[in-house]
Amino acid sequence: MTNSIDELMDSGAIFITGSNTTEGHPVIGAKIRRAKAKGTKIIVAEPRKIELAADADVFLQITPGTNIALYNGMMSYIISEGLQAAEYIKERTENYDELVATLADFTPEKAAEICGVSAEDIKSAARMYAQAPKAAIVYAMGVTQHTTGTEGVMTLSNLALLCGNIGIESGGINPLRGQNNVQGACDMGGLPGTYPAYQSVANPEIKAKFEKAWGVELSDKVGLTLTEIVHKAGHGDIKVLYIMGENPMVSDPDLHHVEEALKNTEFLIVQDIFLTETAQLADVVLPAASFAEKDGTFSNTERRVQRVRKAIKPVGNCKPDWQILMDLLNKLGIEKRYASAEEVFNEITTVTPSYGGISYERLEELGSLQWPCPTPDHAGTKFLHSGKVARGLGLFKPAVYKPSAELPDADYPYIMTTGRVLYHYHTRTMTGKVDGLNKLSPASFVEINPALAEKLGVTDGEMVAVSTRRGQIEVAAKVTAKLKENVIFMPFHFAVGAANVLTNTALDPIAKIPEYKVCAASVKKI
Amino acid sequence: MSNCQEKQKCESQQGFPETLFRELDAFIETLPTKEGHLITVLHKAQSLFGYLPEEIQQYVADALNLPVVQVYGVISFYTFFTQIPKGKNPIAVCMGTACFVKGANKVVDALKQQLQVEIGEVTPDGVFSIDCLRCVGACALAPVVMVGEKVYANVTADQVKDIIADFS
Amino acid sequence: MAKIKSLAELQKKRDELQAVAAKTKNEKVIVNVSLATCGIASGGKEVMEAMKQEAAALGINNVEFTMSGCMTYCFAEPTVEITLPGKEPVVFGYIKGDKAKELVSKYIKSGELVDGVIPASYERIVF
Amino acid sequence: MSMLTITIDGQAVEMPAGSTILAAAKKVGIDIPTLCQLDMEKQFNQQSAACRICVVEIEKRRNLAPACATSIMDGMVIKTDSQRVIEARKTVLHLMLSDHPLDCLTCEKAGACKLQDLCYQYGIEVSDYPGLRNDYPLDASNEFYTRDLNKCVACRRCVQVCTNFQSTKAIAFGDRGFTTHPVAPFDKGMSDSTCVSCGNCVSVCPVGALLSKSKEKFRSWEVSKVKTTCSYCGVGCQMNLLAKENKVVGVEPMDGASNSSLLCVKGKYGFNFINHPDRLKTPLIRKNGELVEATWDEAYGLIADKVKATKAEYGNDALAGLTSARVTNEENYLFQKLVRAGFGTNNVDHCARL
Amino acid sequence: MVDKNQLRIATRNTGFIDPESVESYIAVGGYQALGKCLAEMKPADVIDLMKNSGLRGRGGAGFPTGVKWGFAAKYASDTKYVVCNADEGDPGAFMDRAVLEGDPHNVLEAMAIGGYAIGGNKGTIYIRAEYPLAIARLKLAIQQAKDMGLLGDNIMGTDFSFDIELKYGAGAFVCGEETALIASMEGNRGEPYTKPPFPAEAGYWDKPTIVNNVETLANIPAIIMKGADWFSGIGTETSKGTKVFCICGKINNVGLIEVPMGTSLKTVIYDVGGGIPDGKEFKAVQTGGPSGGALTYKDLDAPIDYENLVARQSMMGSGGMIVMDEDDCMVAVAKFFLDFTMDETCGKCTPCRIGSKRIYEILDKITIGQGTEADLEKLRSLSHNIKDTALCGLGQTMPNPVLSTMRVFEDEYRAHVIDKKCPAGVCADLLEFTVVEEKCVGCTLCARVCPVNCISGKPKEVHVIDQAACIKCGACLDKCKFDAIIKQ
Repeated sequence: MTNSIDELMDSGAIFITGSNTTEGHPVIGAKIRRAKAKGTKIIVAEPRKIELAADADVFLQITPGTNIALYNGMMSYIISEGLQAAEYIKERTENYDELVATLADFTPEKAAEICGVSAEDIKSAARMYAQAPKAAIVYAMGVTQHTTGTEGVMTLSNLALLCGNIGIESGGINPLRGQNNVQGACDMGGLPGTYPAYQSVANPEIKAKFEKAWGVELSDKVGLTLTEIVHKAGHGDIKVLYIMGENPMVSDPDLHHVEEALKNTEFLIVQDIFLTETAQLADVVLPAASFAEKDGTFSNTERRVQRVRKAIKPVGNCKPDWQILMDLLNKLGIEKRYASAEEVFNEITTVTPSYGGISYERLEELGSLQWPCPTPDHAGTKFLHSGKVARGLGLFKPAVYKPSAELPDADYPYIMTTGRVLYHYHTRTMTGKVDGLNKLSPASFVEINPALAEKLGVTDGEMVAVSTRRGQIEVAAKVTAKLKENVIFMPFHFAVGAANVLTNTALDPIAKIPEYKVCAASVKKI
Repeated sequence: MSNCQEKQKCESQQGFPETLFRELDAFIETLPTKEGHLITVLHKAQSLFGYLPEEIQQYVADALNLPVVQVYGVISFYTFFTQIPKGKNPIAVCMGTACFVKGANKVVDALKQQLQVEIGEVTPDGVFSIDCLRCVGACALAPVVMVGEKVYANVTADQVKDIIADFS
Repeated sequence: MAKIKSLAELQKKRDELQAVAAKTKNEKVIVNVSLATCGIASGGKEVMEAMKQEAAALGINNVEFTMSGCMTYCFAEPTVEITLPGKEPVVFGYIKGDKAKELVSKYIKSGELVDGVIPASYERIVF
Repeated sequence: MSMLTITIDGQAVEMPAGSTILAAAKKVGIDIPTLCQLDMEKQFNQQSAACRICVVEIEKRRNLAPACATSIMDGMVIKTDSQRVIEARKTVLHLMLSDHPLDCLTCEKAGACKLQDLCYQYGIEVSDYPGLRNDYPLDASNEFYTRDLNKCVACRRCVQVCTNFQSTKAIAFGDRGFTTHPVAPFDKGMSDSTCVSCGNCVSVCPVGALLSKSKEKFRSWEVSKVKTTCSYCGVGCQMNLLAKENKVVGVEPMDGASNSSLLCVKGKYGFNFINHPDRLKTPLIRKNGELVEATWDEAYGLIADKVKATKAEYGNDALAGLTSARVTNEENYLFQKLVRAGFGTNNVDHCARL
Repeated sequence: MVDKNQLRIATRNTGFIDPESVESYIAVGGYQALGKCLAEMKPADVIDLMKNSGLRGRGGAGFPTGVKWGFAAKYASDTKYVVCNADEGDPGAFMDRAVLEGDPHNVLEAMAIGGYAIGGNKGTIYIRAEYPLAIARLKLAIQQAKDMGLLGDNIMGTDFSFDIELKYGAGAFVCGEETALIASMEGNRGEPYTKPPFPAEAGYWDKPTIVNNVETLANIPAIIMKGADWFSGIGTETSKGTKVFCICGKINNVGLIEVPMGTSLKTVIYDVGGGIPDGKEFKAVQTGGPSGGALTYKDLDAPIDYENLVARQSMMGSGGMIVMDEDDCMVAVAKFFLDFTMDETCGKCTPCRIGSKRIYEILDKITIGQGTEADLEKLRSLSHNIKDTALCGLGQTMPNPVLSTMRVFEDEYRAHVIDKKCPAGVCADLLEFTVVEEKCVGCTLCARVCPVNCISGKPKEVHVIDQAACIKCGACLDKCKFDAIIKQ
């Protein structure tokens, strides 16, 4: 997030798109609703009539995969009405002309046709966003999990820049990170192209810095992304694969393909707290401690670094991940013993500029710090790009709407989209072990519109077969008016009736993110 | 289309005629805002449907975009609102101070005995119900009994039989 | 109805209305029935109706019937105020049964007082 | 903001305008008991001020005033411990206790119950004003908590948190007079409401009216409390883990910058996986197609050998690692260090995108 | 023979003009006061005039109206509200209904004056749904006034605009309390909240709001027209003008009266009210309704004003006066009021929610002969503490009927708890109906009317009442022609 969660409560308008916030990030959802109660305008653009739709001043029930068209339609209207932040654009951005040119003949009416909503609603959403003194954009995987995911984010960034909402309090563009420490995993260099703090592996100076810090020679070749790793493993080109705390056997797209790839890997190491679907395929399984059994830090979606503290001893013979990793590093000849997680953190701060000023001591005292926090006397950063954006001038990078990789046709006439439910988390490794949560959400399902249900002769709770070009599963139908007639929805949490048997592996060319949010499917009564 | 109208596609559970719902919709349309008019709408709904069962509470909640529990909370606070149907001839005894000192409680006892129901209840045949009212503001006529719109003044316990007979 | 556009217009309107009222008072019998909630509950409307009928029956046609709110004599409802031309108004209470007709046939017709007169025990602010 | 000076129990206190008497007293170390006061409400006039336990005496005012909901005025002279105040508080407690079961011996809330603490503090054993008590059936229809309205003191914190902070609005106050109580729609069970089981109401209930269902019985004084960060979504809610005999038995929200004392159903109630019997407790190595238990040394040895051999035979880029968005920063750091420095490749990624 | 004990200001038009005719109101000088304010006075002048008149709120608490208006005028806001509290809740009071039914324009005019004075242009009348006639006449009056340009946009050609809407109560006494009333007007449960902030600062929809009662408003046009000096010349040192009372109960001339402040209770009861019927003895008069207290023969000469009533542990209240005679038991009366408040407490704060129930229970115990002397002490201390701790006016005054009756009629309470007797012969459980042997002629009438057949005896012989079976209905006493049955 460019801004902080609590800043939302002082926003004039919040534009929520591609996020079912009250289920995916319930506490932020609650805060958005509190903002609404305090007078903030709410705009929601989602394929489903999510809970927040009821709080929305404008609700745009868009067809999955058409969000870029929507944002462009809003921008074209803003420009045509002269609602853009002219002064801000002049002083703090560049490439505005290209945006204007790109949107030249893209009217809200055209957007409305593509998105399946009314042009009037697009206009009022645009007005609401542009006229609020401070407006925030909140989004999640509903924007990114498309073949045009990166362009979707850039288009939102264009919208925010157009209205002068980047670099101000209570504005910004704010991705909600799905997992507790996805921010931290990225910050810490869990990415093929960057060391901690997004320092490029291809930069010789950076490489030299890390070689010195770690005492080994390092590669300057950008590594493979997850999907590429899986793909290569499928061809037998990855011999050793070490998977820590992940369950690609449920979370990745086109699971049949994943299973094949993992089985094709010569030596698979899986480190987890349960014997997950993935761990069952491993050659070595390492038992890890849960978050309750170890010390450390997580970085949340608003770049806030907070402590994790040990409440109980590791169960059985398991060990905290950091100890296992330290042991293996030692075995591989990188001799360094850390007496505690804090010692690891201290090493991090020496090579990670944005974390440079953070220490366990300060966290103890302050509760949390938001990076960038370069020095021990720095108070942390509440919102980014204050005064000017990090790169100097805010860059407009216009994109045009492109249809999703797979569109409905005669054989697969419906658009399938996926998402979360409140009561489960990701692949249910944890929530699946909680009785109450399982009772409230016991099994996979597919949501279909009442009219579609009638057409299929299906009633609520009846089993149906959902199929795509990649596979077929049988799940119970949930008949709900939340969806438009040609759209179906499935949660991705469940291993039985797994949505990701069906999803498309098509990737965003830049971020390599799979297009979970749109594929063509058919539904049949069993 | 609002939620409530969607729901109205289905039949009313209690078998209320659809025209009443339409009339309520039309009334809500005339309000300057939805905000702050819950009680106003409940008054209208009760005048249309006679009482406010769960179905109507849910309908009003949806129409005003309010949580139904808030509607219930309001209804259960105010004595004017009733969640059970009244008798065909609702009997209301004023229990203001003037009526009290003039013996309204004896009238109530007589009514209860005569109709064999308690305060707030309806006779099994649905013909009468008894309620106690706070002052109706006609203290000179104490004790006052109202049956529907009809007002009986200076009522004594032995007149109760005749009053009931007027409606039987 | 024409809108009143100034204080002067309002004052003019008042003067006009007062003049009409004064004229009526000199020419007609004015019967004012107390029709607040208790008056109505005590049968005020029936009283007015009975008096109208009786007046018609007796061929008395210079009676103007009006209504008002509570006359404050709750103990004596229904109450009727009768102003004979050129005379002070008199309030009669306890108008039950044939009393209404009696008011017409006696007091209105011939100025003969009937019982139930309630003396005014107040001073009233006018401006 | 202008500063005002007031006198509390003879001590002068300077506070900014808009502060409550409660805050002013706290500043000089004077304890005023509270019950319905909700810390989450930052504005004094949002407090329900319903319980009346925090009343204090203000010079020149006719009635006692609730310290939690009364803002200070310059020159105010306040007494928090006069006979009049003590009597008033005792009366309030007597009244509360008169409509409350005396089952502290078996009540799960014992030891953490505000009413119990206050009665102890003011020396109240039984109510001076016994009378009819409300009688409600126990509502156990929610999966995670029970609702026993017989223990409810009508403080309104549950409704406040559900309405103003959680914004779910599953509950409200119903009825009037003596039977005024929190209700789900139509006064039915919680399972008939829009409740999302976030448990925030349970966390703020000062008495035993709302209690988490628990597999493990524990007394409040038996558990250790450790503050940590929730391990579910990216919000980073702060919470205390309650542990007894090396088991996590409960969770309570803490006031973190991102969660402001709220949690969701997963954070509050999704902790049973920690001590689940299916937890992996020892390393496993595949032998003859089966995963069998092994020692750490065996596992480490096997991995080190295999890594070294693969590097030698196929080159570093035949190795890859997937780190995790679930583990700590320290662990992510060490993992990419392991892949980069130990495996010698940049083939490291994680499922940020999934 | 006309005695002029009454002075009618607030009720000057009721009974005289046709409430359904705006011309009828204009003919008696209606809307002149509003016109005068708009044409000749600045808002501050209006407030000063109100302050100088000494008019105090007639809803009960007696807060100076001009001061209240001054507060609301002080706060800057784009919207301000004038609220007319017509939720007449006091059982036994109906002056607001009488004014609204008899002279609705008077109230509308006063609200517009209030709006002009504070700088607001929205008015709301919160009225009991149980007053259909008043509602109908108000609606008609609002329409008429709008049609004539006396309400609505650009009143009388000026740039002042003022609109009035109606909101209905739904049967909750507590909504007479201004913060509860505002909560109710916003469509919520009528639960009061802690002041400050006062409505004058943040009231209806959090905007500056003045809440004035019907009778208060009904005085205002007259004050504007006749001046502050005229008004402050009426009444007592601290209480100016007149007060409308509804006298009812055991009194001959039940009805509505308006007397200058400072009139003695004796004048009200005997001169205006015509004394007690059936030659019974005057015992007490309850003023202030459930929030007030009982005045007795000791108080007959006291001039009625705000301060004097409070000094006698009663209060002005909205003006209900329930007269009681020797047949009324003061414990039962206190119990009646507590029964009322116990039902009407909103249930928000502990002292009121549980305390009212407990006071009621103790009183009930006393009336059925199970009370003890310790209970009297409990009553006193509980009552004092509830007054001290309750959230709103309702709770703070709820124990008044108990405290005031205990003060004046302690003997009666003691008779209940010590002798187990009800001196007034009201509390059934403490009564005994017995046959006076000397007087009984054995006519059998009593035995025949007894609903539980507990009277036995042969014709022409003395009858006997079986005390164990007797339900104390009093039917035998009423029927006996020989005064042979006594109640004690």
